[in-house]
Amino acid sequence: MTNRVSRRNFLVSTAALGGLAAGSTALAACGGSEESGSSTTAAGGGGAAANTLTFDNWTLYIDKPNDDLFGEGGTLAEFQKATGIKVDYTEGINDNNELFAKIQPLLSKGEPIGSTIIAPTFWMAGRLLQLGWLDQLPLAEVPNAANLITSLQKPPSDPTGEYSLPWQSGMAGIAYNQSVTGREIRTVEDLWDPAFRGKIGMLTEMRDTIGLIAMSLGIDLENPDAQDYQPAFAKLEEEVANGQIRQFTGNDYVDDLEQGNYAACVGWSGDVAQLAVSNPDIKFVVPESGGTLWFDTMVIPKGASAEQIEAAGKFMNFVYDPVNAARITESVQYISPVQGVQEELRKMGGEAAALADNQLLFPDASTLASLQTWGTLSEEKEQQMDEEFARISGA
Amino acid sequence: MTMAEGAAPPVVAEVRPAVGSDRPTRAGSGWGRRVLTAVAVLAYLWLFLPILNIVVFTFNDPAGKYNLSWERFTLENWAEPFKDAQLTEAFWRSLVVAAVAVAVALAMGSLIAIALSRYRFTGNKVTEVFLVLPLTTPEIVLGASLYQLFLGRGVVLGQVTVIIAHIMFLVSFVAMTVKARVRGFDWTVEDAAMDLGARPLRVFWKVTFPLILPGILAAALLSFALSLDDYIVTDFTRGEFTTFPIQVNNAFRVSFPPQVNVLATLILVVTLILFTIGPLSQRRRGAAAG
Amino acid sequence: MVDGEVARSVGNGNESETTILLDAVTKRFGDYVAVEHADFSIARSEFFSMLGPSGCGKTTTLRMIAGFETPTSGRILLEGRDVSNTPPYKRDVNTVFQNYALFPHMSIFDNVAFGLRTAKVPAAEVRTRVMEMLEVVRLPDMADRRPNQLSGGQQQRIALARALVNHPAALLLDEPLGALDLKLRQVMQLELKRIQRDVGITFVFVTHDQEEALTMSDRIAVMTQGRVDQIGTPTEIYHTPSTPFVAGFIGTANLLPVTVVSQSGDDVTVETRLGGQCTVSAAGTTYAAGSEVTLMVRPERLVPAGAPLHGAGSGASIRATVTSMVFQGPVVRCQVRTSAGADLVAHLGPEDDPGSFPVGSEMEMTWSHDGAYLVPEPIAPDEAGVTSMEDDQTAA
Amino acid sequence: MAAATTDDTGLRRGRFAPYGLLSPGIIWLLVFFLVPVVMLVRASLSTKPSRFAEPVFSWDFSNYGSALSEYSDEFIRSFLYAGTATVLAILIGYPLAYWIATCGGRWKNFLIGLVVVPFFTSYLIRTIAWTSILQDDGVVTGLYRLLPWVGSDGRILATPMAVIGGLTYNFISFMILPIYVSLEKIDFRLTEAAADLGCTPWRAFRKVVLPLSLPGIFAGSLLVFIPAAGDYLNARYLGSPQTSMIGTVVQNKFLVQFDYPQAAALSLVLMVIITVLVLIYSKFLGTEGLAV
Repeated sequence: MTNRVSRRNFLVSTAALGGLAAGSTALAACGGSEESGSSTTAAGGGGAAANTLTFDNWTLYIDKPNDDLFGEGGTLAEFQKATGIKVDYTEGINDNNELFAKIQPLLSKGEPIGSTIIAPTFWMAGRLLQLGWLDQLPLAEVPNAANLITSLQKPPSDPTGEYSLPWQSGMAGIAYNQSVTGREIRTVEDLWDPAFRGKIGMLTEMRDTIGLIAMSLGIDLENPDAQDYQPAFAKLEEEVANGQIRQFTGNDYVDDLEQGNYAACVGWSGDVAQLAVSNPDIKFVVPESGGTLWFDTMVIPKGASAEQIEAAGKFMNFVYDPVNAARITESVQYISPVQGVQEELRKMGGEAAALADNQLLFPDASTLASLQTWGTLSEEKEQQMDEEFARISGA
Repeated sequence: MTMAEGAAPPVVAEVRPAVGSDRPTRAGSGWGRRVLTAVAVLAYLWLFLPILNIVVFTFNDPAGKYNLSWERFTLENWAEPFKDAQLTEAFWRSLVVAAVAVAVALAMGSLIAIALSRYRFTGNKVTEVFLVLPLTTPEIVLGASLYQLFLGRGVVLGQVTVIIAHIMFLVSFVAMTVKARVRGFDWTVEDAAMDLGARPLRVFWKVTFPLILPGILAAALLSFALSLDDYIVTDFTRGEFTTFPIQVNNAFRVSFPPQVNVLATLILVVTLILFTIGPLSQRRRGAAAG
Repeated sequence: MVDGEVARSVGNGNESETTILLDAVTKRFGDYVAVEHADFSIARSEFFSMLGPSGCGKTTTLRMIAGFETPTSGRILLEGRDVSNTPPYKRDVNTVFQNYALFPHMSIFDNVAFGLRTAKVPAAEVRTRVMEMLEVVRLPDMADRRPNQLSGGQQQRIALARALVNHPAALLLDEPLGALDLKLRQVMQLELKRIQRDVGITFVFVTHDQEEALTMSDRIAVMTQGRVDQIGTPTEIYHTPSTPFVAGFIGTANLLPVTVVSQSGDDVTVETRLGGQCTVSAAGTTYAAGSEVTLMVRPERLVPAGAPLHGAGSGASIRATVTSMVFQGPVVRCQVRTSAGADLVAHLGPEDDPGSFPVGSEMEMTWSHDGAYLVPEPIAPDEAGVTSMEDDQTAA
Repeated sequence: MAAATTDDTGLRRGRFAPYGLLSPGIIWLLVFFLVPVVMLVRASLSTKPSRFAEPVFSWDFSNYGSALSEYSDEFIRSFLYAGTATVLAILIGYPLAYWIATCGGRWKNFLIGLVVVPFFTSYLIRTIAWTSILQDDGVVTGLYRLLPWVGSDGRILATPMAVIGGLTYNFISFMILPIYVSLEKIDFRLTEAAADLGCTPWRAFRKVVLPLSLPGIFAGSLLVFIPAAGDYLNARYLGSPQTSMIGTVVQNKFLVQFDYPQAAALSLVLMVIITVLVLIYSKFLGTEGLAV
């Protein structure tokens, strides 16, 4: 990878390292011209590192399919065109806990993890921050951060707003296949309808599953340490025990909904938005008792160099530009944290414009009001809830 | 006494007909035989049902991100077998891991097999029992204990640790498989070669190695499959490194593209070719000799 | 070829005629003495056998000559050179293994060519020599076959060809006929003898089958418990065994413990346990009066009193009761028991009129003066009687 | 590569050679198998002061107590499922191996090869393919619902049946191979001899063939039972929360909850139970049959 140096980069770095190159030429005098050539290339490669940004994200979470990230007009290609910084983009995140398990051994020893930006969900970002493993964002490089929608400013997971910026946001609610349920679903209680026994799915994401049930029982999520979630766990356990709940899954509930294995399940807005295009029977609803609002973040784990942090800032600024943000939204169909995306989509016209009116992407004020975002759990409480959830979900 | 009558080789790819294998065999009366054949046919159907499903779905044009419900026929997936970059990279990484791990495990395992079957020495029995342990330890324990080891030593998990782990569980497997093949092997042919003037190295390459080669090849084929397919041990030792099964599992949370089936089918086809070539070349050798 | 240390001063006999010389060779495995002080030479073009029961050390001796074992002490000289510590691949001897040890993955041709190719003999010459050798063993059409497609006898000949094609200074054969059935074994014995005459190479032959050794060998070394008891021609070993073991191991022998009474010239007078006395040839040995020795009478020399004696001069007689009488074709095997409880066996011919001695009857057994031989070592009284009865039965 | 002797009296040249040949592989196993297991034992006796802290070794046996009391259901389920899968594998694998061995003729090698071929496609993809085959709206489930005791809302996925079926399917080649090898060694003229002595074919099978192929059945049983008991992928893809196995718990405790002490205790309990089974096995039948 580092050998693939753009012409521009090559020139810049060669110039910057002119002194060194001269020295190596002198050294190479006895070794022949071939060697001096290779040493220049090596210098160029080293210089390129500063102009490369590594970003580890979730799968299918940016515009352009993953085989074509740098195709014409993609956000990453546009960013490189605009700044000369190449993004080494990977889709290595599949699960917050798994991500944590992988980076913990390194970060706890103060070693860099290899990625400048990673995209943990807000509560995991909060945990990393509490453990002191995050660097401050170079907010000076991110004037577009002013475009951040107000509801996501200074969230409980990052009270000062200096360590994380939202990447995409979404709602957890109820997804259902109307051809299987035969009726509209509006509340969490509807999921416990005996007619749907064995055809109800839950998410392995504890906060969304427990969050929805807790809200249906009138338990608040924003001050979790003050609350007792035992009734929600008890309810979940009861429904698992009587066979109402079929499985706990990740995004693959999408497939179970389509195949008719699920009548309804706890699901995420973005998935259903995409699915509904091809299958109108599949619907998403925020239950009457409320849904959860979550967001994934961009954070910089400790260990990055000043140049890398600066490049990361430039990237964040770039994706906070409503034009670029709209391009990403058009593709991933989650809620954008950037103001002005709706207008940009309208400007794009066609299918993109239709998205601008999609309630799943741009929920109205009353829907937004019914959403809650989890506050930060204490370490002890989180552990206790994780264990309880794992026990009930059979993991 | 000689290799030909040696221990029945317990390895499929190389199962030789026992002496006089074309002797008439009886499967009981006509009725029993018919029932048995019916059961066997059903069993084969059952074995190949998912394989058929995988192959058929390489020709599916899925509506969403999951290639699990039949939509319509297409050849596009075969036009672009490597379309999914992540998957393809993981696929190659798996092949590399398997190649390296199998090569090392073959060398180590075969040496163990030779030592165990041709020498009597103190510790012989203990070694045999010790060798069986990794085979009788659940994969999850192997993975978990290595995870603890690497974590405790501050080793960064990745390709190297995955290869180390694969070698670990393959060494025992290779040793046991080759040993079973070498059981009953007449080591005096080595004496004979040396007696005829061959130096130890020539004895090994001209006599010992060609004779244990079928066992090694069989072990190689099966251990390659084991390594390529391993999920549990790999999951514990991989860190950020993803192999093909891991990638499939992870991607399954968000998508299951037809290319998964295409790559799986490719492995299958290559295996089938190897299986057909193996017996054929053996038959040719036999025919030339007969 | 490399270490040309010549040691002609050691050893006995005509040096230029000696192919292999064992100079006080002892081999121990831990506490176990496999070979104790083996000290003999094997002449050029000789068919030399080492004979003994299993575990007597004959195979170990052979393996030391081949180079698969190193002597614990003593030296082995091959063509006058000390090869005690030379690895097998540097020794100019070749072995025919008990189970042939043909290379199962090679054709017959490649098997036979192995040694020549190892020695980097040019391909054309390899071809002629291998084919010649296949002619010698009379299997020229088998060149393309594989070992497992040959019969046991054919494999045996290929093993011989593979070793002989290298023109070794000596050919070592480790019970090469052991795996063959009786008929084939007899054919192969003659075949081996013929080939040995044709190629004129020294053969060192290991066997536990005394008949095989007697049939084929120029000289035999009889071994027991790691020691060489006697070395001699088949005739010497059969007629003048030097120990009771040799007497019993080679053929069937009736052994009786006796005490020397007196010696006059070549005649020794001995007394049996039953008090009878007889005179035996001393065969050049001097015996002190009163010494305990063993009297040996071969079954074919033992006859009923009154019947014509087998041999010259009258010997002695002994009373016994007939315990069995078995018709075996050329002879009738007659077993009797003396009053001291020793079982003796006599091979009676038609002239001996076996029909006149029913089982249970008392009879007098007798032998001629030269029908008995004195073995200078004593045996225990309970060892008296016929030895190697099984051999006697099977050999007949 | 010193010359080895096959002489019964001793192995002079082989005194050091075997250790030389063994050492690379055995050292590897010592470092990457034995040492880790010892560390696992250590971890199982440790306590973690807080969730993200390093475990501290403290001879804390309570991990074992809680492992057994809290997860007894999962243990029982694991052994029950693995045991059932083993029995099913015998019931399906034995007739198949027997058919190949007796009726295969010169196609034997091909037929036994065919048994292994499916296992060269990824385990995971095979299991996911089963989810596609067994989906609630699919043909197989449709046929299943026609059974008199199954209601119209009956399903196969997310039931113990699916998990056991998956385990049986995924490990059955480890059953068929050893059984086939043991059957191959049998001289079927023995059954003729038995028939000659007045045996019915079934009786001849029970009295002659079955006892002679027992070692294969035993080896196959272990080779199916062990991986099945520790598996968690079948339960994840084909099961429901009520079918979770001990492997699921261990995986989650290690990689999600970071509860190393308890995860280690759970792994070791699993390992000890299986080792006891293996020891019982090898006491009766030796370890030779375990090579597949």
